Order: sequence, then C-alpha cells, then structure tokens
Amino acid sequence: MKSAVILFPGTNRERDMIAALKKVTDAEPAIVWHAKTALPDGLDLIVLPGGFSYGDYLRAGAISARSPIMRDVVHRAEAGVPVLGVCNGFQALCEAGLLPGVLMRNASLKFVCREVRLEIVNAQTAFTHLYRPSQVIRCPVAHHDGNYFADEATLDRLEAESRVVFRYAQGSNPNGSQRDIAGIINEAGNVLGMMPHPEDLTDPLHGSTDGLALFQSIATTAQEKAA
Amino acid sequence: MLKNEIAITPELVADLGLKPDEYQRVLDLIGREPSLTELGIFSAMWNEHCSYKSSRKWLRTLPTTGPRVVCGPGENAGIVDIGDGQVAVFKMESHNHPSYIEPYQGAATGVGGILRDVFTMGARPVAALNALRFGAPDHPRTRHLVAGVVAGIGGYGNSFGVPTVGGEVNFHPRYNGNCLVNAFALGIADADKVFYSKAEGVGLPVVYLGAKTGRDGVGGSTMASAEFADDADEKRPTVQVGDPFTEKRLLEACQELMATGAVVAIQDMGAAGLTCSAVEMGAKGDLGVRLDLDAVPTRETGMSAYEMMLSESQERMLMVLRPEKRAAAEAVFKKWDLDFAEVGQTTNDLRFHVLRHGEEVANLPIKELGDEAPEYDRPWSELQKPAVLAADTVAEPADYGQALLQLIAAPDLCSRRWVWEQYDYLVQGNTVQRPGGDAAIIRVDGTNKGLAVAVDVTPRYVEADPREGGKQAVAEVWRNLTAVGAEPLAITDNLNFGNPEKPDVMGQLVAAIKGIGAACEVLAFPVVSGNVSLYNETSGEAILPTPAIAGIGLLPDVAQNAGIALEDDGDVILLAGALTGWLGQSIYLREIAGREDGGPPPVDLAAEKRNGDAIRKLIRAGRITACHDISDGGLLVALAEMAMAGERGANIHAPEGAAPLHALLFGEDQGCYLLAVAAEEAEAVIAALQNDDVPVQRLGTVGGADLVVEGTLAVPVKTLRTAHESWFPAYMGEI
Amino acid sequence: MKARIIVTLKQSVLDPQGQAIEGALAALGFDGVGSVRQGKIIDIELSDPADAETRLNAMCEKLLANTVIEDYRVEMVE
Amino acid sequence: MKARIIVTLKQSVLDPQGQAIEGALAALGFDGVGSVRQGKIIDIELSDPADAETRLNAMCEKLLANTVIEDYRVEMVE
Ligand SMILES: Nc1ncnc2c1ncn2[C@@H]1O[C@H](COP(=O)(O)OP(=O)(O)O)[C@@H](O)[C@H]1O
Ligand SMILES: [Mg+2]
Repeated sequence: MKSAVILFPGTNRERDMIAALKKVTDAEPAIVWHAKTALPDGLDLIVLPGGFSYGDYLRAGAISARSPIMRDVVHRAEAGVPVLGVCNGFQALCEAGLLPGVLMRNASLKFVCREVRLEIVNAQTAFTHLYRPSQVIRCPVAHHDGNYFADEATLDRLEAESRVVFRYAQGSNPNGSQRDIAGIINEAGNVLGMMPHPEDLTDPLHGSTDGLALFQSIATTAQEKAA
Repeated sequence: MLKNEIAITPELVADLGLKPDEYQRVLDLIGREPSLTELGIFSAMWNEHCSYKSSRKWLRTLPTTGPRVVCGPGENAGIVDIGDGQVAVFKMESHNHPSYIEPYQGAATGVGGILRDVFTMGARPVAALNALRFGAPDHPRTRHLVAGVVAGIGGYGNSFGVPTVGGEVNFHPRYNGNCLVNAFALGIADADKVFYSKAEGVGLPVVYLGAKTGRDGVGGSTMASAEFADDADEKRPTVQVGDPFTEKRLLEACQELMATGAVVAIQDMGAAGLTCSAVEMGAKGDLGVRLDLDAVPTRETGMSAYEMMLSESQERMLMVLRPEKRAAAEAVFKKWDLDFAEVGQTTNDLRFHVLRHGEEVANLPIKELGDEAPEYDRPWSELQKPAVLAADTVAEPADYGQALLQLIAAPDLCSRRWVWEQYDYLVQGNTVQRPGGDAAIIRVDGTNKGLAVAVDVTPRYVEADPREGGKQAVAEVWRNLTAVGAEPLAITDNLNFGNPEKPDVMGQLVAAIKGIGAACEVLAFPVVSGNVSLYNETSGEAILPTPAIAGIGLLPDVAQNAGIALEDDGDVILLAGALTGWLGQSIYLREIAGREDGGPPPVDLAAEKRNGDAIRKLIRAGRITACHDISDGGLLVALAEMAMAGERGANIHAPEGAAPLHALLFGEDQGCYLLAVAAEEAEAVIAALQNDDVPVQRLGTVGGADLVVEGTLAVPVKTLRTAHESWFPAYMGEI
Repeated sequence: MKARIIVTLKQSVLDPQGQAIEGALAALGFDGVGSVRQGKIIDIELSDPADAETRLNAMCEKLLANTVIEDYRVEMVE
Repeated sequence: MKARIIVTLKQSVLDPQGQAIEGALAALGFDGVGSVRQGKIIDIELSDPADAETRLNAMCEKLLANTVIEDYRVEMVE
C-alpha cells in the first residue's frame, strides 16, 4: 500500500501516524511538505495527521487547509483516493470543505487527553470494515477543538446516510460534540475525519491494539482494488 | 529610546539589582564607569539567576560524576549515557515569578524555556514533567493560578508536541504569595550528535535564529521610571508571551540544521537572552564576540542597545556556524519561516563588543563577565532538629474508613486527573506508563528500551528538617523509578527557597544540599543539571523550602515494568521494607489530627538501596504484577491507590509492627513498597526478598469490590474512587 | 491605512466560550447578564488603500472567517 | 440593553496569532498587508441598564480582560 502523510508546520503526530502505517503496510509512507503543490502518484491513502498546524491560530486547521498542497489533496479526493484526517487533520478537512461542519472549542474550554469509549457506528466503510458493527473500543482523544458542529439539516443528513462513522459511547463525550459525533465520512465514502487517535492504539505497549483494524481496513481495501 | 550615555547613579545601580560593592567590582574590573548597556550586561550576568552567587559554593559539593554521566552541570542540560550510542538530555527549571504575575504565559514560557534547553543540545524532547506548588485552596488567588498554570503548561507542551507525563501538585498557605512552577524536559540524542555552547574558531559568523526581539521582560526592575524614559508607557516592562508554534518550527529547523554539520556552537536565549548566550559562547571557547545589534531582527521600533541586550523574547537561538555552510543553514530556516540573521563574529581579543547604530555601546572583558561574578559565602544558621513525635501521642481515628476517605480526598492526596487530562501525555506514541503511577515510562523511539521519569519533594519534611528532607526527596525519586522497574540513572534539581540573605533560609538551603548530596552519593544517583530559585518571599514570609528533584531511570526491556494497578484477583499482597509507624510530619497528622509537627521520617539510605535493588530485580524477572511505594498518606493510602487504579478490591490484615495500628497504616515510613504477586509465586518472592535481607510480610490478597482491613475497615473501591476523583473538579467549580 | 474585521458566530451556532463566560460572570456575582457571545477582531494594516474594502472582503471569504459558522464585517479605521 | 467589549493585546505584547495570520495572508497572495493583530469581542446583554458602564468595567477587570497583557474598551450598543 502506498501512502502519504502531509506535514504542515506545527503538525506533531506524524511520527505516531508513520509508525502505525509502517506496522500495517510494511512500507514507508511518503512525507509530503505542505508547500509542495503535488502529491506522489499512485497513492492508496493520504493522511492528514494530528497536531497544531500553524499553532491552531485563527481557527484549528484553517491556515493549513489553505496550504498549497491542499489543492492536490482535494483533487485526489475528488478522484476517489482515500483520505484520512485525524484530529487536526479532521479539522483541516472540514476547513477545506471536504467534510461538512466544523470543530469548535471543547465545551469545557479545556484541552482534553483521555481514553473514551468509541462506538464504530458504520462498520462498512473502507476505513472500518474490519470492526464489528456497533463495536465499542477504548480509544484516546487529545484535543482542544473537537466539538463537532453542523446545522440540524446536515446532522440529519449525515445520520440518514450512515455517514457518522464513530460516536462517543454514551457518557463518554469529551467535548460537547453534537450527537456525540467523533468521526464522519464524505458522501463518496473516501474521505474520513475523526477526532480520536487510532494511531496511538496500535502497540501492546499502548495498552491495546484496537486502532490497528482501521489501518488494516484501509490496507485490505487497497489490496482488493489492486487485485 | 534609552540613551546609552545616561548618568550612572547609585539609584540606577540599585535598580538594576547590583549592590554597591558589586558595582565597585565592576569599576575595578573595567577601570572606568560603565555605559548603561554595559551596566545592564553586568546586572544580567551577575544576578542570582545567571551567576548562582549565593548557592555556587554549596552546589560544588554535590556529586556530579558517574559511569553514565556524559555531561554534568554547566551546560544547558545534563547528559547521561543510555546505551546503544544514545544519550538522555534533561533539566528542570523554575518559572515561579512570571507564573504568579501571569499564570498562563508564565507557565507556558517556562515550558518553552526548558524544552529549548534540551533541544539546543541536539536532543529531541520526548517527555515533560511539571512540579507545581500553590497557596492554600481557600486563598483568593489560588484557583486562578491553578487554572492558568495548568492551561499554560498544556497549551505550550501540547502544541509543541511533547508528552507531559507526570508531575506534582501541592497546596500550602506558605505558597500564598509565591507559587512555584518547575518544568522538566527530557530529550534523546545520538551520543555523537550532541551540541555544546562552546564556540571554536576566530572570525566565524554568529547567527541569530528564531523569533524577533521585542521588549519582553525588559526592565523587571523599575528601569522604565519616568526619569529615564521620555515615554514611560512605551517602555513598560511586558510579560513574555510564548509561541509554541514558533518553538516547534525552531526544533525542527535546529534538528535539520544540526544534521547538515553547519553548527559549531549553539546556545538558546533564555534569561537576558543575547547577553548570556553570547558571553557564554565566547567565554567557554576563549574567544571574543562582536555583536552588531542593527542586524538583530526586531518586532518593535526604536529599541535601544540596553533593551535588546536584556530582552527575554522567547523562541530565539544564537549559533556559531561554519562559514561554508551558511547558505545551507539559511535555507533550512527560510523553509521553516524563521528569522535568520548574521549578527556578529567571533574574535580573538577576548572582549565582548556590542555595536548599535555604528557606535560601540559595550566593550567588556568577556571571561571576567562570568568568571569574576561575585560569589558569596552567606552566613547560615544550623537549624534545630525537631523533636521526634511519639506515635502513641497521636489519637487513633474514630472511624478508619472515614479517615481514609478524608485523606484520599484531601487537596494534597486527591487524584490529579483534572490536571493531567489537560496535558497530551500520549503524543509521539511512546507512552508506556501514563500519569497516575509512581513514575511515567516512555519507550525510546525505535528501540525496546524505556526511560522512566519522576519528580518529587515533600516540602513539609524539608521545612521540619532540611537535611533529612533533602535526602528524602532524592530517595523518593529513586524509589519511584525503581517501583516501575527502572534503574535510576541521574537527577536534576530545582532548589526553590526564600531570601538567602537571611541566615535561616540560607541554613535551609545548605542543609538541604547536604542531604541531597548524601543521598546521591549512597544511591549512586549523580546530579547532572539543576536550577536555583531564591527570593521566593512575599512580605517577609518565605515559601516552604522546596528542593524539587527530578530523576530518570532506564529500563533495558520496556515491557518488563510494573504499574500500581492491582491486576488479578487472588494475587498476594506483600509489604517490603521496615514499617515503624512514623507519624511525624505525616499527612494523617495534618489532615486528621490537625497538627504539623515532629521530625520527618528518616531515610536509611543503605536500606533504601538494598530494598529497591531487590525489588527491581523481581520486576525485571516478571515476578511482580503491581508495585507501589509508600509515601504521602502511608500504607493504607498506597493500597487504596492500587485498588482504585485496578478497579478491584483487596483484603489485608493489620500489618505487624511495634507501633499502634493507625501509625502502621498511616505512617510515612521510607523505603517501603507494596507488591502484588501471583499466589503461586508468593513464597518464592518472599524467599527472594529475605535472601536479599529485605524485611517482608504477607498482608493479604487481591479481590472483591471493597478495600478491607480485617476488623478495622471495609470501604467499596467505588466509594474511594468517587472521593478521590471529586476534589479537584469540585474545587475548580466544575461539579 | 488600518482596518478592523469583526468576526462573530452566526446566531444559530452554539458558542461554548460565550456560555462559559456567562456562567463565570454569574458565579462572580454579576446579576442580570443575559446572553454572552464571543467573537474576534482582526486589525490589519494595509500599505495600499486602493480597493481596500474589496480586498478585505476577499481575505475574509478566503481565510479570516469560516462562513459556515461565522459572519464578518469590515470597518475602515483610518 | 446590549454592550460590546473589545479586548486587544497591549501594543508591545507579542501576538503570535496575528503573526501567523499575517503570514497566511501573504501566502494566499494578498499583498501589502502590514501588521496584523488579533483581539476579541464579547457581546453582552444586560437586563438592567442601571450602572451598566461601571458594571461592565468591573467585569472586564475581574474576568473578561487579562489586564497584565490586554487592554479593553466598553461600547454601548443599544
Ligand atoms: N502537575 C502534574 N502533572 C502531571 N501529572 C501529575 C501532576 N501532579 C501529579 N501528577 C501525577 O499524579 C500521580 C500522583 O502524584 P504523587 O502523589 O506526587 O505521586 P508519588 O507519591 O508517587 O510521588 C503521579 O503519577 C504524578 O506523576
Ligand atoms: Mg510513589
């Protein structure tokens, strides 16, 4: 599987992400600097990792969403290449218009780092098909702006179209996110954004390897496509 | 603009913090009256912070060498060998005063400063700790300080991308007027890619990197008063504001730059930024330095030489570069969108020349600026040892269950979850033990090794008996590292005290250093870096003496570690170490009996070492399922913490010992550990401990939903958890 | 020349910061505080006054405001 | 009644946020943008107009502005 990890100034979870990708795909992802204008060819996955791109100044993900490389990310996404945005990556995908809504400041106004119970609401996406439907895993979150907001019509539509992929299990919502939304997918099913960090749940030393299934789902989808 | 040729009056000298005899020293040294800029340079180099003039004599007595020590005190951070060609680089530093003035920015820039100390040496920061002391919870300023400091530490560290994995929080009225914010950072580097501040070579470019210079922190004294400034408002001293985004770019740029081989010497700009960094690089390398301030990138207009030399703007570095690599270096910094400016050269005349608008505003002997700094042997008084408190003079609690609940819900013992959840303790993906245990563990990236980190001091012990308290702080760190299975390697200290001009306070400092030194010696746990923060006093009242000690330990196989959580029902609970029921200065005494007296628990360093070495062996052999040392609150609190962490109960009988039951359960004896071991291993583990001369007794078993001491108390673990977890959020007004 | 851009959350959008301030003011004993909403201002200096308004509006549309949730207004200061 | 409170960073205080915005505007091709500084506004509704100005100033001093690094101004909107 050929993947690329986009690096913005202020990105800080790229190492975690690269380690997880290497573990599952046995290949080094390409690291692509935000100021570049083109991604490598033949990608099976584009990842926007977590961190504080541009310090999260102005709005989380706002400035990075307007980086030169993002034109090509949008272009590839439209062509069907899977795109995964985690945490700051999710925020940037929303700011770039690839996903609806926006991630606002946590309701507590505080940064929160904790393990939440995360429900896999849609286990039929290219990113989640190796999970069981309604499976609940313990997954860490670490963010200041994870409070998902969209208007009611958009939320209704997301739910009707099974595009809410991850939800904080009852009593586990760490940020005030509407309808407990933790991750959503685009209409075409190839762009996923999520606040929790599956990449920090991929080694027995992390306390659990429940995050691996996400990367394995992507990898097997890529293999099937190639076959 | 402040003019350089301003008259030097005694008031001005005093304003800049120089004593009359110190000023005389300046006159003798340079043989003329200094310019304003020169006076500023002296005041910066000779203040307590840079020169350690009150503490140096005593710091020299600390053990600083050992087989693993690569670089001891004197550089930006200490360095120890962790095998396989890798080194650990670490240091701790205080940002007390700025945090009291503006808690968010004060704490944030404290974190920024310590991270810079570590990555200046070529290491990538991999873990951070913070040791915090606040005033009484009901003091009007405390809540505001707690909220701001914690948010500031998180705000900086989270954005920068270093996991903040542990620390300490204490409350005591003696910190009402002076909170303490001590920040620690640990980095890892390849042993052959470490960078130092010593410049080498004449005529090489001195380059300024990072953020622009503003008036941040200039004139912490009353410098800006009307008689100097035409426009007082413009010159008002300002709070330093941290920019973790710039710092993160500075880290990445430095790492790229260091890989190019362009760097001869590097020094971050901390306190009195340009002054200290330039002087240090030159003096260490036996070179002169010439700085042209017109080339320094500034963010404000009309800055004088004085202001530029004393600015404490953050996220800046000074480097000496190989001229042939200058272009490559510049390209790296442009890529990361950081300022890059050649601001001077190294010279062979051993002088420090500073130019502004083409005029030489300072010309000083560079070595003497550091070497000739005053050093004091301040008078100090031998402090009286408090009388030992007999345990049987302290009443037994009416209800043991209630007493335990009250203790674990007390401000000093309750869960710090509210704090650490605001810190990203997972970023980088190497966190193996999170906050909440005895020490945090991070895996050394790409290896099987682990590093454990912990920070400790018990200020009430130090107050009662500074020597024992200093010893105890080192021993507790050593023990906390041991309790997770690590081999303790070395420490960094952060000595927070009051006014050293008072013999009592100086006596505390001297005795604490003696205690620290004694413990380091016996435990083979050298001091490789440190920081001293004095004058923590308000209206004549000093803080509790607080020599915070942070240590690191090595786990050759990171998977062989122990946590505090009880993991399996049926496991046997053992107590290792000698229990005497020491109630003097205990939390029980303060919270339940309402007294703060007696001497602190003595540390038997030989027993400490013997017990710890034996337990580490067992952990590494995979024979222990949980381990927790006994500290604040005593045995029962330690067991409750193990039960809460594992979300399961335990059933023990009263421990054996010569003291009354409440003293055995709540006494704070040193050198003791609670262990959980599989039932079938119990006999063998007991035998192994006995074989190593470690006192050991079987206390009971793991299981059930309650914490039970037979015949004494039975409390549901859920009830314990609720009590333990509630205080902080309730105090912060969240529930 | 100088301009001030005022970015406010749309009425329909929840404002966690505003709510928190409201709660904190009440806790401090300030009575009769109704809705509190927080927004931001961005002060910009422009070297060239030509087309300032148009350019500032473009800046808002492209970056300074997220028009999914925010409204903006451009004010010329001098 | 309604009031608007405008909180800005003091002139000499570093504004990393404003700097990042400045850089981003330049990268997006907006020329001639000099210094950018960010601040915030807080819109408050008061049920009782009596002493509004005094009370709002007190709110700023106690909570809304960090007077160590920020200045504030109170404006009555209606
Ligand atoms: N300021 C803080 N930041 C992060 N973690 C903290 C902080 N204060 C305390 N902790 C964590 O809470 C736990 C309990 O702290 P403490 O009671 O001081 O432990 P010990 O008695 O073992 O030294 C430790 O894991 C410690 O790292
Ligand atoms: Mg401990």
